[in-house]
Order: sequence, then structure tokens, then C-alpha cells
Amino acid sequence: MASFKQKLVYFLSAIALLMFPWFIQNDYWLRVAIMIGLYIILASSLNLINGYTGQFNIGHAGFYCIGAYTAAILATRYHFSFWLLLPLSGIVAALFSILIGLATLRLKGIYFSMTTLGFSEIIRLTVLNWASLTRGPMGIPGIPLPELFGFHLASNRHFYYIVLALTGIMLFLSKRVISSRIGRAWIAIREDEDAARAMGVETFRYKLYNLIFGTFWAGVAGCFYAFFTSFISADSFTLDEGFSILAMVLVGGQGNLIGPVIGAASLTILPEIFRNMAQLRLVIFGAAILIMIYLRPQGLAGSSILSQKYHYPKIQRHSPPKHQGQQEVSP
Amino acid sequence: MFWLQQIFNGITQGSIYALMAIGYSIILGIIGLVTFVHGEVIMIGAFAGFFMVTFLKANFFLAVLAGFAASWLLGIIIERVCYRPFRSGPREIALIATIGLSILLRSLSQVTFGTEQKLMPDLLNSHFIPLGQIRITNIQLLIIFTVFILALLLHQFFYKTKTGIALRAVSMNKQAAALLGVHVNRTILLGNALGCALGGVSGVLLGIYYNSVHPVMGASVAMKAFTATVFGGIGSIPGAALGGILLGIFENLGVAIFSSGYRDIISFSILILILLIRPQGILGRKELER
Amino acid sequence: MSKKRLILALTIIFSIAGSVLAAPAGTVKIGLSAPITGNLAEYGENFKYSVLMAADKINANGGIRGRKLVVDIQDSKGDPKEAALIAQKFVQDQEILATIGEFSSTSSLAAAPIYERYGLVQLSPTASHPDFAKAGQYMFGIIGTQDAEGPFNAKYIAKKYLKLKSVAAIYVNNDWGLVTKDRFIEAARGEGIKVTSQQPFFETEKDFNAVLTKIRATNPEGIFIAAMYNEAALICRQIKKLGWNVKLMAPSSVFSEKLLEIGGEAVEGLATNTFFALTDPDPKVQVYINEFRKRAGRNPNLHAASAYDSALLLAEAIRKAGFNRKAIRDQLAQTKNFPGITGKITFTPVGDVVRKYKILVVENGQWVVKKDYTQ
Amino acid sequence: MTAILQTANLSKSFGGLHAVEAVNLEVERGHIHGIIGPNGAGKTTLFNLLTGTYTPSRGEIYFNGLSITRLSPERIARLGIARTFQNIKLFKYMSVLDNVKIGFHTQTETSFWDAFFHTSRFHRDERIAAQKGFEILTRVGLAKHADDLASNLPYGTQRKLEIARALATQPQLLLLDEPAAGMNPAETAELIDFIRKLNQEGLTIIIIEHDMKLIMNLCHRITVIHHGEKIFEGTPVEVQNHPGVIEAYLGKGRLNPSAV
Repeated sequence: MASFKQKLVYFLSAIALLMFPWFIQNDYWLRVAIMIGLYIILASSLNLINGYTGQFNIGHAGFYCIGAYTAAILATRYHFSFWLLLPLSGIVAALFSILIGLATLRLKGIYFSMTTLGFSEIIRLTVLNWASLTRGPMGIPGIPLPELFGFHLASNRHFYYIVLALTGIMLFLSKRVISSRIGRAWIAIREDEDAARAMGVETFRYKLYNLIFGTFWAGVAGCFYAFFTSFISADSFTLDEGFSILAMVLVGGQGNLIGPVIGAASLTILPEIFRNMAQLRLVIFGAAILIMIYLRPQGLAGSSILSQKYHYPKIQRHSPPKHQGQQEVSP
Repeated sequence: MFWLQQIFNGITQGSIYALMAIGYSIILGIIGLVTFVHGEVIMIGAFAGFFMVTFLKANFFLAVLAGFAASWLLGIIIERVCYRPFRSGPREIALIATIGLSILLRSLSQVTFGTEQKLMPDLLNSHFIPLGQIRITNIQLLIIFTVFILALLLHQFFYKTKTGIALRAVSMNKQAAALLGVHVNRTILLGNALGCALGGVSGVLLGIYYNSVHPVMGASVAMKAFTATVFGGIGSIPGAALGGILLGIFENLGVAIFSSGYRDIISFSILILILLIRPQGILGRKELER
Repeated sequence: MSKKRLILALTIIFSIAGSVLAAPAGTVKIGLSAPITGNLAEYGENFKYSVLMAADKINANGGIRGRKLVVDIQDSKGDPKEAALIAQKFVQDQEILATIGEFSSTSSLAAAPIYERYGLVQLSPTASHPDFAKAGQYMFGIIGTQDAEGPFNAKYIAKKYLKLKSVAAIYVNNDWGLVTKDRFIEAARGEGIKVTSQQPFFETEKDFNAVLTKIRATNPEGIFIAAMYNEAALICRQIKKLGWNVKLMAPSSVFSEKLLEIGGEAVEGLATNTFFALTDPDPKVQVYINEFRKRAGRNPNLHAASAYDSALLLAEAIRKAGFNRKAIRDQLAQTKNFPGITGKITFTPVGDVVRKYKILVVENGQWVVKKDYTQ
Repeated sequence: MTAILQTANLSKSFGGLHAVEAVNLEVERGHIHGIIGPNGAGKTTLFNLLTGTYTPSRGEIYFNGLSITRLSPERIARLGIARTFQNIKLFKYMSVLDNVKIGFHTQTETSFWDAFFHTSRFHRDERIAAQKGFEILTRVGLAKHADDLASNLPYGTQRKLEIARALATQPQLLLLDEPAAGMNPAETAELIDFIRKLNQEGLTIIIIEHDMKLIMNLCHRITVIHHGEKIFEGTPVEVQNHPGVIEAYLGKGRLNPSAV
């Protein structure tokens, strides 16, 4: 149970986040904040999969892409409302994850990763090739603005509150799931799949639930992105995009809820801070990632405990190799 | 004739893939982890060959050697920067290090080598060798020959030399290898350097075959290396070689049969199918579970 | 780090960043959004050199209305998402009066809604997507759309110059490549040229043997290569290596020294069009070419020249309209016969430019303008 | 007395290696049944077959008269067979209490919906898991460690936690794979008492152990396995006096120093 002090912190943060657009008065930084929100959803949803059941999905951009295109196509052709499309895009993304999951969740670690990677590329290339549905490389422009009670939500401030609400709901629901029987089953699968099965955890089913829950939010994020930018193209859903979401999770620290939040925020802000470095911008960005994981291999938020007591083992640097003789085999 | 030509093109392309895949497979076996920096390894190798050829007017052999050496060194750096510090931590950490290093190397080479595509001069007077009705260039033959020789040498190395056997032992089981008196750390360093060096050679071959080197050439070819490795089976040298050549043939036939836009979709679909039917790849070891 | 402290840190960063955005008075600021890093960096670099050259030239002549022209260069990595973010940054900065960018149509289109909503000119030197200028009244493109270039290529290059009866197309699978190919194919069919095959390839491809062998099987007389100069040069080389004698043609994007350097003998005879030629006797063109060579160490290409003209156009519009975004936009829309180094520029009502093309052919390793075929 | 567990001709081979060969085992309800044999005899493989981790190559397994031969481990766990592992398989980076809570997985039914909205079912399930989990921890003497990470416990204590976790699934049959390994004599003695107490409460237990004192002290019947085959079954006294058993141990023992 949250203590009074914790509650106070939550309350004050909520107030600060709500006041932020009035406080900042700068649409550019507001847009950065919106992008942070978007990436928090993406990174946190990936963290649910990678950090909590120990599956290693490296093709998250594929599900993000499906969500974005579902929303864009249904909104521009059939005039679906934004509010309906938010869950719908998530559901479509989750349906694809069921397909992937049924086929591949029985595969061990690295093979699952490879499948997600291949899947992500297949989705992007299909989007590029299936021009009659997706307009192929032309992208989909003119995605209408969301409406609320007859108002057009056009300004960044509106989108800020939408993404804030989505992020809040996402993190809230994730926290509740993780601290329930379902979340415990996920973590048990991550820790030791054989032992989890021996405890009666239907590992396949729970891994599938996990994948569905995680990819659902990637789909939701895709829908938000489509409406926010009003123009999407396959360029936004490359493998590199998937890798950078992965980087956010790992830099922030996986297996806890706050890690990806911090990871998404820092990896979105860093390139903005380095903007003036021109050509060297990416050099510094790459170096920054390396430095961050050197300083905190467990992630920036690796040791903070939100819902679960979860630590990475202390990493021993330069541990001398045990050079053991041949004769030491039997005791 | 059309089909034969397509298949032959596929074999040439595939033999470069094969070399990349062998290197990638060694790394994957010894590190036990996918790497995202391999594209940059290939690129650095290609640039080493390029500088050798343009500034020192070196021949084919020296260019290949330069690519091998440069990427070998890079392999040592990668091991020190990305793998060794995180050996005892969760595997994902090393992976993120390779992402960071990849971004760093790619943009750094854009800054130092320039952003533009560079011309790799023709090292040999490229000409045709008529073989029945299909057209084969001497460069194609040289590439296939080089890869073939390298693959043979590697096979000898892995099965006949003490170091090679140690490498295989470490990639199968580090603890057991240590118990048998293998110096694990040194072997990992060596294996990673060797895998990278092969990537460097394939970079030089790519440069020679397509007459160009580019700081951003790595990303897409690394994907191919990765796919070919899975095709053939992780941890199997003949498997990786076969996987590379098959990938080359699939890609070319894919274009011939379907539209060229579907080429990568086809190879990725085959990748997934193989993972589903035979996760260990065509010639892979079954017990590898990571 | 607790959430609270994180928020505190963020707030501080934001407020510092907000306060340092103000620029010194007495300057005129324009924005340049281009891929300075990432896979498209070499194209962004051309933009950077040209726009800075234009600014130096203007400032050497006393600036704009006595104020110094400053260029705010922002790197988009060629990522549409970043282009949109830069757009937001530019519209936010009240000092910025107009912007040049983006390189690719995709990025330009992604940024367009923001420029339009806040009313800031986005003038793209290279976006030739027919939808781009239509995306709003603040969008301008000066490269000329494929609606005009496609028919020229079909009528003058394919039919009159190369006298093709059949043609095949290979195109890069992005918005630009697709539109370029489509407009050309449409027009070629209209001219009675048979189209034997149309094959896409992906931007990062290096191996075109398979697709070329496939196209070759359809036996066209000529091949239309809708690609940037880097890929076009590789395609020509691989055509040569296949031992295939086919007439080569391409859109204006291939006009570059790089094509000659990388393509070598293989690009001999390649026909394209241009409205900017290195051999143009116009002194201001020659001055530009010399200056560019001095700074970049190579000859400018069409993109570079177009970026230079974009900067001059904006400067001219600001000089006439004053320091007001809306006025600048209105002034720009009225541009008539502006004497750029890429020819005379007049905007159509949507904000495009109709170009006068000349046929350009590679002969003996040099770009040669074919005067007889000029439109 | 009826058999709770029966196997008929149970066999498992890996490639050419017959790890378990035609084993007929019968475990009486309420018994403590020992399984002994030299290292590599196939004891743990037998456990893995009984719990569904491996699928038998041949033969059948009956639990309470029903065939469980090809069921998955989670189904078998649900039916009431719990186990511990030879090489401890705790959920290392979970708290001690959370480890035990997983044991209640089969007895609770919180769905996503319940978790999202904290329905009464969620509260009921959490209460069950927390209260009963704490009770079990108290029984094995781990209550004071409830909030510690499982990986931080000493080795012997981790074995206790594994038993606690298995007990949380409310099994009818408990399989213990070398529970005393790594324990000091005092801990072993404590463990013997604890197992006996569990058995007196009605739990049937199968136990693999090299510690002969523990086996002889506790077991009602003992099965001896050698080279994957059952070579003898009987009471502790019978086993101690059977020449084949002694030979299996001592004969092999000279070649394989790690046995017994």
C-alpha cells in the first residue's frame, strides 16, 4: 500500500503534469513532451513483454505500424472516430500478435526475437507494396483531427492531454495487472519457465496474454501517432524505430514500470539537446547510450522498486576468468 | 537461360552473404547474442579495402587483407566495449551496447569519410566469361572462389586446429570449456575478432562487386547476414554458408517469379517459416536454446 | 531517480531551453530543415552548403533591408517525425520568418500540417510530390512536379531523342520514385511507346542483377531509371555487367558529378533532363559553381542549385514584403520570372513551378546539353 | 490402502540412451516413497516424466487411477502433483512471499478485468495468496524473510522455500528432488522432522535423496534404480540387505566417485 508520502508525490506529480502546458508556453517543447508521452507508451508496452515475461521482442515497431495504419485507413476512408479507433487499433495490433504468438511463443528466446524482427520488416514492406490499401510509399495524408463533443482537437495542448491520459491509463492498468496474479505469473515465467509450469502456470497462455496486452498498447500508440501527425508513411516504422524503442527500455531499465518512462524521456530529450551539434549529433547520441549503460548497466531506474522487488545482480567488472585445470573435473 | 542466369547471380550474391553469415554465426555462437553492430563492421572493412586500393594502389589480395585486418581490430574493440564489461550481467545490456556503438560508428564514419558514396575502382579488368548461354564476369568468379577458399580454410581451422576446437567448445558451453582448460576470455575475444574480420572481407567483396562503398551501406547488408545465419542454423559454419547461398538464390528467384517489391517479404517469410518448422536452421545444432 | 525529481529536472531543462531561444536583434532568420545526419546526409549537406552560400552572398551585399540574414540549420535525419518536430521549433521561434526544407517529400509532407497551421512558409528545393504544394498555401516547391517532368521525359527524351518504341522502368520504391515512374509511364503510353515492365527496388539495395535480368527478359529498347544518382550509377554499371545494350534514360535527379564518377563508362549515353547545367554561360551560374566547388570540393548538382535558388527566393520575398510571415507568403506566391540559377521561376497558383527542361546526355564522361531538343 | 501413483512400463530414451527403461512404480497413498540409485541412474528423469516435463517414449502414468501420461506440466500440477528441483529453481528476483504466492496460481482466478478494476474477486484472491502464503512461510520458518529476495537466501533456506512454494499448490503428492543437498546435519534433521510432519498430515511424498540416513529414517518403501531400470523395491530394511543394491552402489562407486 502506498504510504502518505508516496501519495503526496503522486499527487504533486499529477498536478505538475497537468499544469505543464500552461507553465511551459512553448509549443516546440510541448511537442517534445507529447513525443515523450508517445514513446513512454511504446517503451512501457515493450517493457511489459521483454521485462516481465523475459521474451525478447525486437520488432515492436511492426505492431506500432499496424496500429497507425489501421487508424489512418479507417479514419480517412470510413471516417471512424478517433475515440473508437484508439481501442480498435490496439485490438487489431493485438490480433496480429495472437497470430505471431500462436506460431512462435513455443520457440525459445532468440528464435522468438528473430521472428518478431522478420515480422516487423514484413509489415513495413507489405505496407509499401500493398498500394491499393495503404497508398504504398505515398503515405496517408490528411488524417482528420479528433473531435470531442463537436470540438476539433487541434492544438498541441489538446494532444498533450490526450497522450497524458493514455499514458496514465496505460501505466495504471499495467501496474494493477503486474501486482496481480497475472503479473506474478508473468514474472515467474521470466524467472524460470519450468518452475512456473510446475506451479501450474499455463505458461503458453500467459505469454500470449502478455503479448496481447503489450502489443495492444503499441497499437494504441500507433493510432495516437497517426492522428497527431495527420500524415503517416512507412518511413516511420523501420527496424531502427523498433531498436530505438528497445534502447529506451534498456537504458531506462527493464522489469520495472518507471524505467521505460525515464528511458523514453531521456532518449527523446537527448537528441533535442544535441541539436546544435549538427553533424556530430548522432555521434554524441551513440556515445551517450554507451556511457549511460556503462554507468548504470541495470538501467537508469534499475534499482527503483515500484511494484515488484526486482534487482539485477550486481555486475562485476573485469572479473578475472577462472582458469581451471583439466584435472579438477571430479570432486 | 533466364533461370540459370538468375540462379547464378543468386549464387554470387549468396556467396558474399555466406561469408557475412559465417562471420555472424561465429559471433552469435561465441557471444550467444545477436549483434547490431555487424553492419558497421562490414562497412569499416569495405572502407579499409577502399583506402588500400585508392591511396596505396593495392591489388585485390591486399584489399581483402586490409578489410580483414581492420575489422579484426574493430572486433577486438567491440569485444572490449560491448561484451566484456557486461559479461556477467543480463544479455540485453550487451545488446544495447552494440546498438549504441553502431550509431556511433556509422555517424562517425560519415563525419570522417564524408557522407557521399565512394567509387571503388575496378581492380581487375572486368570482362565476361561465356559459359554456355549465361554471362559470368571474372569478378563474380573471383568472389565465389575467394569465399569458397575462405570457407574451406575456416572448416580446417575449426576442426583441425587446437584454437578452432577451443572456439567451438566455448560456443557450445563456456563452463565446460573452462573446465577443460580453455582460456575462455581469450577465446571469446578471438572468436569475435575472427567473425568481424570475415565481415570485413565480405565488405571489401561487396565494394568490389558493386564498385561502391558508403558509410551507410552496413544496415541493410547486416540484415541479410542475420537472415542467412538463421536460414543455415546458428553455430554451424557449413549451415551459414549454405544459408547465405540459399538466401541469394531465393532473393533472385523471388524477383524473377514475383515483383521485385516482394523480394524481402519473401525472404523474411521463408525465415519465419524455417523458424517455425526447423528453428535450429537447416544444418543447425538442435540443443541451442537461448 | 524519483518521479518528482525527474519532473523537476525536466522543468528546469525546458525553462532554460525556452529562455535561450531568443536571438540578437538586427538579424533576419530563416530556417533550414534537412537531413544533416543519417542515411540521407549527403543530400542534406548539399542544402547546407548552398543555403549558407546564399546567405553569405546576401549579407555581403548589405543583407535584407539592412539586417543580416541568419540561417538556423536543423537536422532531421531524414525522419518525418523529426521534420515535424523541427517544424514546431521553427514556427515557435518568432524570429524565423520562412523556412527551407525538407529534402524528401515524405518529410516535407509530415511537416506541412504544422507550417500550415501556424502560417510559416515551407519552401522545398527538392520535393516533387504533386501533393506537396497542394498541402497548404504555405507550401512551395521549386523543383517542378513530376506532372510536368514526366511528359517531357516521355515526349522529348524517350520519343524524340532516343526514338524508343518500347521502354521499361525501374524505380526506387518511395513516394518520389513511384510518382516519377507513374507520370512518365502514363505519358509514354500517351506517346505510343510500349511499356514492357515496371519494377521497384528499395532504397538500400545494392544488387539490381535480378530485377535487371527480369526486365531484360521483356526486351525493351530503353530503360527509365527513376533513382537518385548513387543508385542510378550502380544500376547502369550492373546493366553493363550483364552485357545488355539498352538505351538509358532517367529523371533530373541523376544529374550529378557523382553519377559520372561512380558510373564511369557504364553511364555513357544516359539521357536525362535538367534546368541547371554546369556549362550554363550565365555569369551568376558560373560564380555559384566556382564558389560551391571551393567550399564543398566538388561540383554542385541540381539539388544544390535548387537549394541556392530557394534561399535567394526567400530573401527576395522578405526584402519586398518585410518582416512578416504572412506577407512573405503572399509575396512569394506572386513571384514571377525570378531569375534563379536554375532558370526563371514563376509559381503556379498551388505553389509549384513549371520548369523549362533541356535534354542532358552523358557523352565522353561529361554532361552535355542537347540544345536541339530543348523544350 | 490404494495407489495414488502408478506407472506401467514407463520408458524414456534420448537418442540411443535409455534414461528410464520399463519402470513399474506404485506409490501408496499416505506413504513416503524413496527413490535411490547412483548418479545418472535416471531418477530425475523419472521425476521429469511424472510431472510432464518430459513426454514418455513408452508406457503410462496413472494418478488417482487416471492417466496423466501426455498431460502438460501445468495440467499435472493442477491435478495435485507438486515438485521441487534438484538444481534449485526459485523465482530469484521475486520476494520470498511472492514465490509462495505463485503456488496459489491454480487456486485463484483473477482475470484482467478483475485486476484492472480491483473487483471483489481480485481482493479475495490476493487475500488468499497473502494469508495462506504467510501461513506456509511461518510453518517452514521463513516468515521473517518474507520480503527478502529469494536469491539472497542461503542455499539450505532456498531448498526450504522451494518446498514451501510446492506446498502452496495444495498438492496430494509431493515430489522432492534431493531436498537435503547442501544442508548441514542440523538442517537435515530439521528437514526430516518437517517431512514426517507433512506426511502425518496426509501428504504422500516421493523423495530422491543420496543421504541414506534421511531415506532410511523416513521412507515406507524404497525403489532402487540403476541404469534407468528398477532393480529392487522394498522396505528400508530389505533394501539395506539386498546384495544387488549394494553392488549397484559400491560396484559402480569405484568408477564413479560422486555416488553416495
